[in-house]
Amino acid sequence: MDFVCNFPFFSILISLFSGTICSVLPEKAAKAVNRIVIAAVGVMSGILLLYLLGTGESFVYWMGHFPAPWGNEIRAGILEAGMALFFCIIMYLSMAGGAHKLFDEVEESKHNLYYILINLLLSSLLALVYTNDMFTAYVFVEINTISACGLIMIRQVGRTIEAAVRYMIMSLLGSGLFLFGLCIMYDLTGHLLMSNIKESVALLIQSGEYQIPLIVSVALMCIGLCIKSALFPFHAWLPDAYGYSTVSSAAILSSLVSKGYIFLLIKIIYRVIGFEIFNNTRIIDVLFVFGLLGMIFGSLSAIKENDIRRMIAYSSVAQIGYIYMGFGMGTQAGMVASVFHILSHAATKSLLFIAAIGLTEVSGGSRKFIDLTGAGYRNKWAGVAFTAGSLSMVGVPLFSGFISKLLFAQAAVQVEGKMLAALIVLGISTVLNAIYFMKTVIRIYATTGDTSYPCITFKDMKVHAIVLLFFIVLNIILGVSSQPIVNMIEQGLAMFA
Amino acid sequence: MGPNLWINYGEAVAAILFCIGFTNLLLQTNLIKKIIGLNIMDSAIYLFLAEKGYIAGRTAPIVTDGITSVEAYINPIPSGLVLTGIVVSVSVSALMLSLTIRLYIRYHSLDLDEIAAQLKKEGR
Amino acid sequence: MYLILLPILFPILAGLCLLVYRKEPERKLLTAFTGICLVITGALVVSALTLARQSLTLFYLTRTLPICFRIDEISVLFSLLTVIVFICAGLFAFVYMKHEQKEKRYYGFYLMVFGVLNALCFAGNLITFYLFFELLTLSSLPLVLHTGTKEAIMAGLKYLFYSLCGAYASLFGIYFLYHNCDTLTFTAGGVLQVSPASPEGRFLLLIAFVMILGFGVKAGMFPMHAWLPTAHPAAPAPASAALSAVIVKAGVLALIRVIYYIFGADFLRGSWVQTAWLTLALVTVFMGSMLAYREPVLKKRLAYSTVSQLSYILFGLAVMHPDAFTGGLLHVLAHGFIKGSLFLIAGAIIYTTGKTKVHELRGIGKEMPLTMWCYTIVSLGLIGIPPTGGFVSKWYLAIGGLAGDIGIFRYIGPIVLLISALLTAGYLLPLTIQGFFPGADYDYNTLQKREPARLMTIPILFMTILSVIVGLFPNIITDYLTEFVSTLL
Amino acid sequence: MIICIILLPIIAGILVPLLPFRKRSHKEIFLEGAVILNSILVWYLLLHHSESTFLLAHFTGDLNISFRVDGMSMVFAGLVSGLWPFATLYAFEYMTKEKHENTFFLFYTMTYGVTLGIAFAANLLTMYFFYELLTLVTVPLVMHTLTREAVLASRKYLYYSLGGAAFAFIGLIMVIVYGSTTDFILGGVLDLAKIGDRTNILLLIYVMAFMGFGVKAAVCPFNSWLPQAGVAPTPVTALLHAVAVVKSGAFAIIRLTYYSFGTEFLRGTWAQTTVMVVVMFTIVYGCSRALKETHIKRRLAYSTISNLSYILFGAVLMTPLGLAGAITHLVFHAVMKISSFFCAGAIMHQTDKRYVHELNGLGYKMPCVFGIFTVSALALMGVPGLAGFISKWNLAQAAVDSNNPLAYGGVACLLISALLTAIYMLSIVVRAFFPGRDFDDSAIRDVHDPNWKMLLPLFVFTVFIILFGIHSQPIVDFFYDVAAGSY
Repeated sequence: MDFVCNFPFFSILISLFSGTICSVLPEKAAKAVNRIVIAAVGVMSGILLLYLLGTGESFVYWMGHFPAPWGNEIRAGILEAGMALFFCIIMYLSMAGGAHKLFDEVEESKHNLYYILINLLLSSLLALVYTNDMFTAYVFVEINTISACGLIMIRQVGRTIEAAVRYMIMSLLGSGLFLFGLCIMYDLTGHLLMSNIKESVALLIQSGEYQIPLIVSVALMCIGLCIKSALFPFHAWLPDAYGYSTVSSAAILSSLVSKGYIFLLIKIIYRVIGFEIFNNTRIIDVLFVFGLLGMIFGSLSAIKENDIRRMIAYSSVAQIGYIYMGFGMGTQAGMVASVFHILSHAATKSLLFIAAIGLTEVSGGSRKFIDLTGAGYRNKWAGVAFTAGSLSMVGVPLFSGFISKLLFAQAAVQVEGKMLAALIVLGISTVLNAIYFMKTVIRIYATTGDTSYPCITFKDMKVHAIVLLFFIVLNIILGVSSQPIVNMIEQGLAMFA
Repeated sequence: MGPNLWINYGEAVAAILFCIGFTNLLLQTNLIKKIIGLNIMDSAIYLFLAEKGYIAGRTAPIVTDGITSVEAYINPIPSGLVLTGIVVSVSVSALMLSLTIRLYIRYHSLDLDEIAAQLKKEGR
Repeated sequence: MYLILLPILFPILAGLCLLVYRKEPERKLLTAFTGICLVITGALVVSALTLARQSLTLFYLTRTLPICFRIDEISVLFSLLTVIVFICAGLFAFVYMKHEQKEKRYYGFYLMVFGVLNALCFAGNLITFYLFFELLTLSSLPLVLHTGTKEAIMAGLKYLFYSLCGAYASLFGIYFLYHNCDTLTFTAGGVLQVSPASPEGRFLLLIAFVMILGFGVKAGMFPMHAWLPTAHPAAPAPASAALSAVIVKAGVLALIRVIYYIFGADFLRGSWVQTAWLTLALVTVFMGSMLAYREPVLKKRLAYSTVSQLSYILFGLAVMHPDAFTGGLLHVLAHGFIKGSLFLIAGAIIYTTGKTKVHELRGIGKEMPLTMWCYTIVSLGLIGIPPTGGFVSKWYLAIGGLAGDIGIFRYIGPIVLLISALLTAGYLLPLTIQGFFPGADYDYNTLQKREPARLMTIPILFMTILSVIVGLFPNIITDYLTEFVSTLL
Repeated sequence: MIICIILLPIIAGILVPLLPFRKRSHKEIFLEGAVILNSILVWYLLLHHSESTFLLAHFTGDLNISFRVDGMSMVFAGLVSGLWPFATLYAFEYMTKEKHENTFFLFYTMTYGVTLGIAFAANLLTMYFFYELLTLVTVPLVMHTLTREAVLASRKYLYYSLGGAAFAFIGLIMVIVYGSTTDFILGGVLDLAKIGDRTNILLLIYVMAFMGFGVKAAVCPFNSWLPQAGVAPTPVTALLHAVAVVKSGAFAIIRLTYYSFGTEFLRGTWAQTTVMVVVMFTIVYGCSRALKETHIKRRLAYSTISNLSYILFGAVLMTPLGLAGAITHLVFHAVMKISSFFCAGAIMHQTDKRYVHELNGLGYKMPCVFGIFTVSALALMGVPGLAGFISKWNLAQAAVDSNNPLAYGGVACLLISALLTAIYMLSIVVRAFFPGRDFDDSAIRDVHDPNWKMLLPLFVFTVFIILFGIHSQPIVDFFYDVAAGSY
């Protein structure tokens, strides 16, 4: 047992405690702590990742001194570590990028609270990523929900509170279903640790009894997580929640929170139910269909949208659809594509949100397209970044979006029945993406526009610009040297089994 | 199926309660009622767990007058889960209620649709 | 050998020089220049005719598309006609064009058309022919457009549209011919080795029909004749003379070349294509003269008559019998001269009196007797009254039609020809009659002698005489024709 | 070598706004120098090319970005590099009247590199990559004037191109999965063993991909972006929307058909019939729209639409002859159309007249321009002795040779469109030279021919039009060799 193996536990713990510490610290210090924690966790996950790549096998970490099946466990594989690292990067960048906006969006007294919530969120995400225990997962899902809700409503305007309420309701429904499914599962198997559940599920399948309850519980858990990760048609809460909360919140929520649930779902599929068993249920077909629908309708409502941030929010509905389509294919390749898309979408979407804020603040704070005309000239960095993000979304080569499209399509071709549908919908949704993103891009470069708005140069917003730069670089790294990452994902998934 | 239903009537009841709570949470427009629905839903689940954990003729897993044999007590884990779950649901309901209060202060209404309508009027 | 190029290149280059020359030179110089060019070209053509039956391959458009020239009897016939008509019309134009503007342009294109026509006569294979066929359309377009009035431009575009339709239809055919023949060089008796019965043979029959229609457009054959009556009147008189005397003959030439030199008469004889062709020709003959009969405007009337007369020739070709063929060729000459002079006369009348409608021209014979005498003579020729050219040609056509094995058309053909001859009389002679016998109520006080200028009358006279000569001594031509016609059929 | 050829223009373009040019002439010299140098390099490469494939970078899996010089790329690259210097020269003069040149020349020059990238791409992925890139670098050129019209046009252009690319992408996937490799190999790379009974799906995908690339080649019904894109400055419309961009669409389709899917696989299938019908329809449709259009550039754009479909018609015959015909028209039409576009541009530049009915009598004021315009018009009509005739001849011969009844109909379409071409082109010429009887040229008294920068390219193109028309043998033979795969 190397020392490194403690890192997952440490990272969860420090982010949890630093949260509580933040509440007593002065605002500046809180900010610093927050950043440091995120960075530290990131570093730790990085080291862990390297370590795991070295050993090439996952390990299980006891919480307390009870072995399975009684004790609570943490499990770390390449995928977990990679996810953690990635989440940290995105979160750090989003925080840094949205920091300057925080002050005029959130009232002074609430700043500490903000950092607390962020830390809580991080810890819960990490827990979701690492945990090996279903009930722990549930608990952290709830914590995640609460902190996310806090992040939404931290900006005290009617819209956000209402959005928060809606978000709460939906996710409570989701977690309720999840919990119920979990209970049934526990009832069937008598275990809470993923690995144990898996064994007994396998036995159940062999024995051929309790099929219906098993399916029911799986279905309940899937639906629960689908609701929480805003799969169409459960996306009603999403645009408001992402559209009106503070920019960092929006970025983090859209790129991390929903992804956390999805990652949990992946873990469940692989580590609880077992990939093959899951694929033999009809559930994947349902996921597939709703994925496709999401891809189409998300984009359609994005096209109708007249508010840049809501548009981006809707586009994440479509992107989530992509991911679930990948699940629905029920092949290793499809799963790899989905996981990669989780990464690329997280990178791109947060980039878009951060860039969008850069654009809106040179347009008198308005997010209506009409005011954004020519914003690309007034804030060059944001303009370029937004363009890059859009291109990635549309799937232009060199950007991450292209790779995920490539992977999805390649995966789709291997599935007889679903190939044509998947390919055609891919094509159509690309067209739709092109329509609304390019509309925006052209809009922001359309004319020099209303010059009454101030121009922002590099000097005025160093941090913001640099963050954007990092995002773009990240995006391009994902897009160009995707091969190692894909390999890593494959290894990680292999470790799950 | 039928006989099973009669044997585990407790679970059946739990499931029905869960559905009631679920629909309330989903369909009620009044926030308070929603929250009530939420609580019904959660408690239904706890009931379910309790039912599962209960073994006829045994007592709660609290060591009384020195009997330490496992046979004397019911399975403790579900109870533990229920306790955890209760904690969670309490905190969640608290959060929901606080949100409700804020909304009520702003809009003098508990009806979500009405609030949404007012928000549209604000148009921000 | 390259002498053959001179009559083609010289006028074209001369025309180009005129066109690119920036400012309008004063009239005398211009006319002098043009006149000289015309004469020289004529001389060149005649000299070129000495090298009959020699072919010159100039260069290759692509590996398999040679541009080559060759002179045979047909070329001789047509090029002579071209030369005479062009020189006459040219001389006539020197006076006539006074009251038109932009003469330089007119003469320029006039010369170019001349050159192109020569090239057309000398063309040695279908590609070359097609090349100059297109160029003919394009270079003669400005002549139609020349007056620049609204209707002139519309007429010009109509002309363009129809001609190109025809040209492209025939190009369509050429594509397939090229695929099925190993060469497109004009050789008497055809180059096509396919039997009409075989499947591709049947397809090629269709192609043949398409090409007949296509080239028939230029020859004003029904159903694509409508451009003629619009284009001729729109053009200045000398131009329309050239048009209807020579340029439309290009269509005839094309059909001769395609049918007799590429497909070969035997390929088509007795096929449905021949039947269809005959039908169209006869319909056109009748319809043309009918329309002419009902047409009040003189030039238009003449144009319609051109339509019908050309179809005489086409009928002669369609029969595919030596006599008919000879008749057709004779009629080419006869009609060329006659129609040329007729249009010039019309031009002269317009030039002097400015009247265009027939019924306005009462007593015109008293005013310009010489012109009207010529008119009468050539009209008689066109009707086909001995001893004028028209008679001989129609005679040959008729006996050819009777002799040819063309089923029922053996009888229909000659009858239609006769009827239309009567109609011809009907639409041409009234002018003579009311021209010379204006009637009692015509007051002779207003009448004054206004014979047009000499440069106008001489060409008219000359062509009239020629038309009569064709009628008097047809043997010169027939003897020349017969033995090579036998090679074709 | 190839890399530097592709990068040089891009870098040069990027340098334009960065370098501090004291005088405009300096910038012109710099740009022209760069472009000419690049063209020289290209030609050098073409003449001394090696068969070897140059691998730039590995992409996911076995996909990679790599370049090679083969027959098709020789043709396309040679064409582009031949035209570009002249177009640039022309652009210098034209852009004197337009605003912010720097951005213009930045993208204008970058496009050169990207187009070459398409030409030299050795596999489908690389081509797709540069294809997308081409869209992106040309959009700023379309919206250069920043008028509402231009913005709308560029928006439409983007939607269409990206959408098309999306469907072409599916074809790419198919080739990746069912092909033995993605490299371009004449005769196709599909692996029939892998395909098994999925032939129909593949055909469907081929049709989709065809339409996808066809968007750039303005195949009906995806052609409406092209006329709208005419709002761009003329050098763009002429070089990009008559040559580089649209031709790259056709080029891509040729690559897809002959080098990826393979004619063996496609010939005689319903897929071939479908695309051929579409193409034939486009041929006629484009011409008839051009006939109705009164805006000069848009009319030319519509004519481009139909002419592009000539190329595609040759391509979808799926015989070596057809490919040869397609290539011939690809090159010849480029020269003809660019010269006619430049004439239109010259007219707009000198007189600010944009509509056909405004051109009365200009023929005498700008004889050179209109003379050249006439020549190009005749060439487009396919008058023998000019370039157009040869390419049409090759196409028609290929069609006749293919023994495909539908192709015969295609020949008819060619001729119909030739007729319409004659009308819409010559009606301009007639207006210019025959303004009508009582036309007073007081309004256009001081109109005159543009200066040498504009005329030189025009003259050069005209010379080539006539040269190709009269002595096309060597180049056409080369095309046939390319089509036969001997390069």
